[in-house]
Amino acid sequence: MTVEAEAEAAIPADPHHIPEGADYITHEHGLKSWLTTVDHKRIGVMYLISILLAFFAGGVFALILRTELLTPGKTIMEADTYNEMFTLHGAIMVFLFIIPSIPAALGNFFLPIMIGAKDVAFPKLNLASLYIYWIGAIFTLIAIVAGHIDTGWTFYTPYSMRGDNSAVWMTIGVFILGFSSILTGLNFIATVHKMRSPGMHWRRLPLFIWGIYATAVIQVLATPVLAITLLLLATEKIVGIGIFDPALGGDPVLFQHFFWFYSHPAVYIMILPGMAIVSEVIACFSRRKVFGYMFIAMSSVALALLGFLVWGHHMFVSGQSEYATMVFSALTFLVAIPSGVKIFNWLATLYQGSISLESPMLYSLAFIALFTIGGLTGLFLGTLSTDIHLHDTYFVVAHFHYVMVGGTVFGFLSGLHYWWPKITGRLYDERWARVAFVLVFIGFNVTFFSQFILGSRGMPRRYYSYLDQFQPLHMTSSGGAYIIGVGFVVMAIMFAKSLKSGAKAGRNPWGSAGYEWPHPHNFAEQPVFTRGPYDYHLATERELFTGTDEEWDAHMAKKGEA
Amino acid sequence: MSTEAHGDSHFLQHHYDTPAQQFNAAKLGMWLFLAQELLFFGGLFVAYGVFRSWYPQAWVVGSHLLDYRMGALNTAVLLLSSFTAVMAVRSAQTGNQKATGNFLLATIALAGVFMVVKYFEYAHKFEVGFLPGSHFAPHGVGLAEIVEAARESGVNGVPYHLRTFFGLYFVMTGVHGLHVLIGMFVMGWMWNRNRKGEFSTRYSTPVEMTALYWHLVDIIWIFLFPLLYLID
Amino acid sequence: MNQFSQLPPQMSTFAPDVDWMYLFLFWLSVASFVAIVAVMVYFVFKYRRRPGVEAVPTGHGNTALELAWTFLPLIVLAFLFHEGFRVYVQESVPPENTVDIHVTGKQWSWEFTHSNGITETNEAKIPVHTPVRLIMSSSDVLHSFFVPDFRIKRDVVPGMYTTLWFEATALSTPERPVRVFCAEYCGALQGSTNGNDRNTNHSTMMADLHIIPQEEYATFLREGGGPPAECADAVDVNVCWGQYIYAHNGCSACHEINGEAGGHGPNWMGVFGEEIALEGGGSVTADDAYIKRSILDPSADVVSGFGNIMPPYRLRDQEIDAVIAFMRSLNAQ
Amino acid sequence: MTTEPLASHSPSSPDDGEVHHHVASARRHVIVLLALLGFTALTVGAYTINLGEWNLVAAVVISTLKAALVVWFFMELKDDVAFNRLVFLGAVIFIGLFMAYTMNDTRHRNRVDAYNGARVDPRSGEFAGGTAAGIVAQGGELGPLPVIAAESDGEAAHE
Repeated sequence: MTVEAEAEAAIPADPHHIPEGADYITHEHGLKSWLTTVDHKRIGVMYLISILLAFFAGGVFALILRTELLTPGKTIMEADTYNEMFTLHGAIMVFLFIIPSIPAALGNFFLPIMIGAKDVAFPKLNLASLYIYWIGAIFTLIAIVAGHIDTGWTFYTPYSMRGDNSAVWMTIGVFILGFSSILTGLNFIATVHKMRSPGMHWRRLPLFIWGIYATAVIQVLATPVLAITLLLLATEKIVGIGIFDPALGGDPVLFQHFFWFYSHPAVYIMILPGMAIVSEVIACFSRRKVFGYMFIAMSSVALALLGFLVWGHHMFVSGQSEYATMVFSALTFLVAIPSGVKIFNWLATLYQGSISLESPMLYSLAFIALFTIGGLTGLFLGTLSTDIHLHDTYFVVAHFHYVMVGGTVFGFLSGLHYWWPKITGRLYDERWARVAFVLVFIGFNVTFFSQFILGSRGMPRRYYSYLDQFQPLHMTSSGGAYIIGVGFVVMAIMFAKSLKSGAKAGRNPWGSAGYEWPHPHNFAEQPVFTRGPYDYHLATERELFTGTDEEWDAHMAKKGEA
Repeated sequence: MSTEAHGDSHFLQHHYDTPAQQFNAAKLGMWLFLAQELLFFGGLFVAYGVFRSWYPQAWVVGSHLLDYRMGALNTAVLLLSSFTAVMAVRSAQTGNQKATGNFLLATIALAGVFMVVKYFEYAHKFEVGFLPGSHFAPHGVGLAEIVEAARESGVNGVPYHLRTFFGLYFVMTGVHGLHVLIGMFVMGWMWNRNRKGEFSTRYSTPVEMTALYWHLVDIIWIFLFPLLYLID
Repeated sequence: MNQFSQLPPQMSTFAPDVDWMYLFLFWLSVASFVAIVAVMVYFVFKYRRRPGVEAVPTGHGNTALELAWTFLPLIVLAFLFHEGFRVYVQESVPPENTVDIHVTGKQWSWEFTHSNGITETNEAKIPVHTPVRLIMSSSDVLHSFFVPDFRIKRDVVPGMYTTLWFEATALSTPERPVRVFCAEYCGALQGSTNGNDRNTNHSTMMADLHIIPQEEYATFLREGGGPPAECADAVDVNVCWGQYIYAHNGCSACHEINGEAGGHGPNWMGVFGEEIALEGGGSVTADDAYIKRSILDPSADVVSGFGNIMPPYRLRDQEIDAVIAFMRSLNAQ
Repeated sequence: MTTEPLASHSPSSPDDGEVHHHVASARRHVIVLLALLGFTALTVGAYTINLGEWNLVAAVVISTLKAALVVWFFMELKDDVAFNRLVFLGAVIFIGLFMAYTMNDTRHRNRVDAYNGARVDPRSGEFAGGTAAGIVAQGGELGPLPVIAAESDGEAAHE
């Protein structure tokens, strides 16, 4: 053995090396190669599958709920079963789907690529986060199977002090899921700070990265408070330490402070990544750098920080002091500013662009319209006099679904359609994608706009039964939910067909100037960035070419002839 | 991509270019982790603040039921352990493998002393019924202690919310104690890695990160001690 | 305007102010939404991708424009905060000389105790054109006292008192009382089978406020309540009154009166005067004294086979006598 | 920095990709330790001489100083990059926010309306429903001092 060979052998194989001609999916085979991988792309894909499963489960619960609400009184189940169903719908959608959705799945896949890094800063920790997520999910499943968890996803005391111990299982599950979120956020911050390639300075950072970065800040600073809250809750339930339970001299309103100190910023964990995707997609499909780049980037950071100051608006009628209510109301309005800045800048980006309307762009434009409704109805809830009437009614339900579904889920779908060819290497059927979009868009508005009207008429939320006068609107809402369901089935079939028999995608099917596109996987060599991610006028013809490599060769050959 | 750096730096992971990049990333990651630890404990301090302001008498009497001499002893022990931890880091940075191991062992030993003192404190409280919340049932010596503590603090009666004080006392010191145990475990691991010669002047990152964590555990106690033991 | 905005009828002095704010926000939102979507659709159409037409590079943005749309909305937002807070302060500070009513929320009923000591369950007499203050607490979990017609809401929290005040502006009719909802989730009995009835779970935890003339309320405070008007012609007023209490005070949620098994509490038919076994051993005769005790302090002697789930009910002696008369009448059937 | 002489800088160039520690002298660490122990003694001393209201302030100020010493010297934030300092400071600020806003509520719950948030109905002296039965039974926040005669029974039962 030569000295060189010996030295070679001593170095462990580079887990990031992908041989020529293979891709990240095919270069290794078998379940074990996936479960032990530290490749951020594979981890991202595993997250993607996991959250889609959670989304499916949460969606099924939603349809069951809407079916029950077709008629007042019993339709298909008893009151206590209904209460379990909406608890599971909320908890699964919030903790298992929407919080990890964009950051952990798409963020993991694209963050290192977009900044020219080989991987995130701590790849093993990244894999550990995924396992922690799975363990948390298992505990949540135990809670579902073990019994009767009907506290709502907010676990308000003293109601959560009663009943069996399945609430403790759920609490432990969410506690564990929280650490997955914290570690992912920590990893991303370190990655953005320390792993950027030369030329990738802060003013060139793709807006997707800015959004994920702002999200990560909240994940690290807010989630531990959820952890301690749940720890105290579980301790209270098992031992009775007397902090939240009034029967022991504790304060149930204090629990709400603890809970919302995390859960309000968590709303921004959910929405900021959606906004980040919209910024990418709008730039790509307008062929234009995002207008007011720095303002959009800074508005993400501003939202992340302001998100910490307004949690008390969930407690305007809780019995907290009037003084606190005043301060929280005033601060709440400030949140409207950065949200508005984003919307205005997106509109300005469209101006003088070259706009095409493929499915990712449709979802992003729908995001703008729906998020506008979500944001404007937020004004009703920030304004004290109207909030008193609308608090805890269907108006609130509609408002947050407009933000979380019309916003985050539409943003997520936009990103999923946009990056699908990059992740899977295949194209999907654009016509069916548009059919699914139209169904989901119409179904969504039918479902939730009727809930605004229900709420302003005084229909409280979390109601199993209701007065007869509300029935027409409830039936409309349920009808809309079924349309959404059909839309998602169409979309699932469309994506499944793409996986099975979709045409091979080129390197850059949308002709984007983004950094993540022109290379088959991560950058083969460490890149030196010389232009911004949206500088279409500086990108080369090769970078923007939408076809496959073979088509490019043919294209060049033709050019040579000419 | 400096392949020559990879050649003789087995500690350098493949996705990093230089040892400095790897070190800086690790350090930032650790500080972020400590930030979340702070927020985690922060919640407990908020609960403490709320109930102390609501039930001042319970807090004064409760504090008098804790032995401040034991608390002070433990404070000194933890401060000393922070010193040995920082000396372990220094030894690792200067390549003194033997001293690194010894200082790590000293830190573990001091952490052990802390836990033993804690054990005696807990044992006494369990004995006399100073238990959290719904289990609060002082008897025997405990009753006499309460009478004495109430007299010392000028409170005329037994505050109902003593149980809340002990609820928070056990949660705060318990969560802190758990962190001490985890710290002992991690330092034992570091001691073993040091014994195997994994650290050098070029690479002592894990020891440094462990020490950062240990200092944070110390800082939490620096606040817990006066807030729990020293209330008048 | 109101039918367009879908708000409930205005029954309190707060309602016009709240509705004004609601409609202001509504039209502000409509205008903003239409403007944003119109601009978006116009741009999408005008700058649609056409061969040979390239996008114009963005350049360095426009700082003046950015600052304008960052700070100009602040003016509107400050106005919104101010108006909302102004009304909120009115709602928070009751005037002097209110009529006070104590409200207790419990799973799943509302108890109203008037200043004469009379307690009404799931319904309450409220004087019109009079500032009324509710002093509220809960005996178990969180509830929220929500009256859409008054535009008021406040959580009812165990372990502390919260208050609400309002002034009703019109009389209610028996057909359409002012409805109270519980707006804070408070659960349902596990394995509940009669979730469609009143007062068995969060969604049916309702009460009716009867807005009556001031003189009528004054009479009520002075002379107290007797059997309901519908029992005036009954053969046995007490039995009728007892049945009324059974139906309106939440007894029917758990107690059947048909002699069949089922329900969360003992069946009332044929129970009076019987020797019944108790949970944890022993037995007792279900006489007047036992029935009274089990209404006022249900956890004292729980009937064997049933959980200790019944909350105490604050009924007056005459009302308890009526309930006993009703139970006795069930034996005769 | 006045502490500069205590630290020895690594002489090699900063951009060779290697880690360059500021290895502090053992003497500095000893001085910091002694300061920390001194502050602890001071805290205990302040406790034994009663400062009344100022006890809490003294305890928190001294603790903060001690924590600052640990963070600045032992954890070497002194020589660390600005962003790591920001991370630490940010965490502390957010704890402060959390505490300030929460206590803004809990300390002011009955300012606007005397009834609002009061744990005891001031007119009837009655405790709000759902509170510990024990508080009601004992007639208030303070129960009677226990009778010491029970002591011997308790001891016997325990041994």
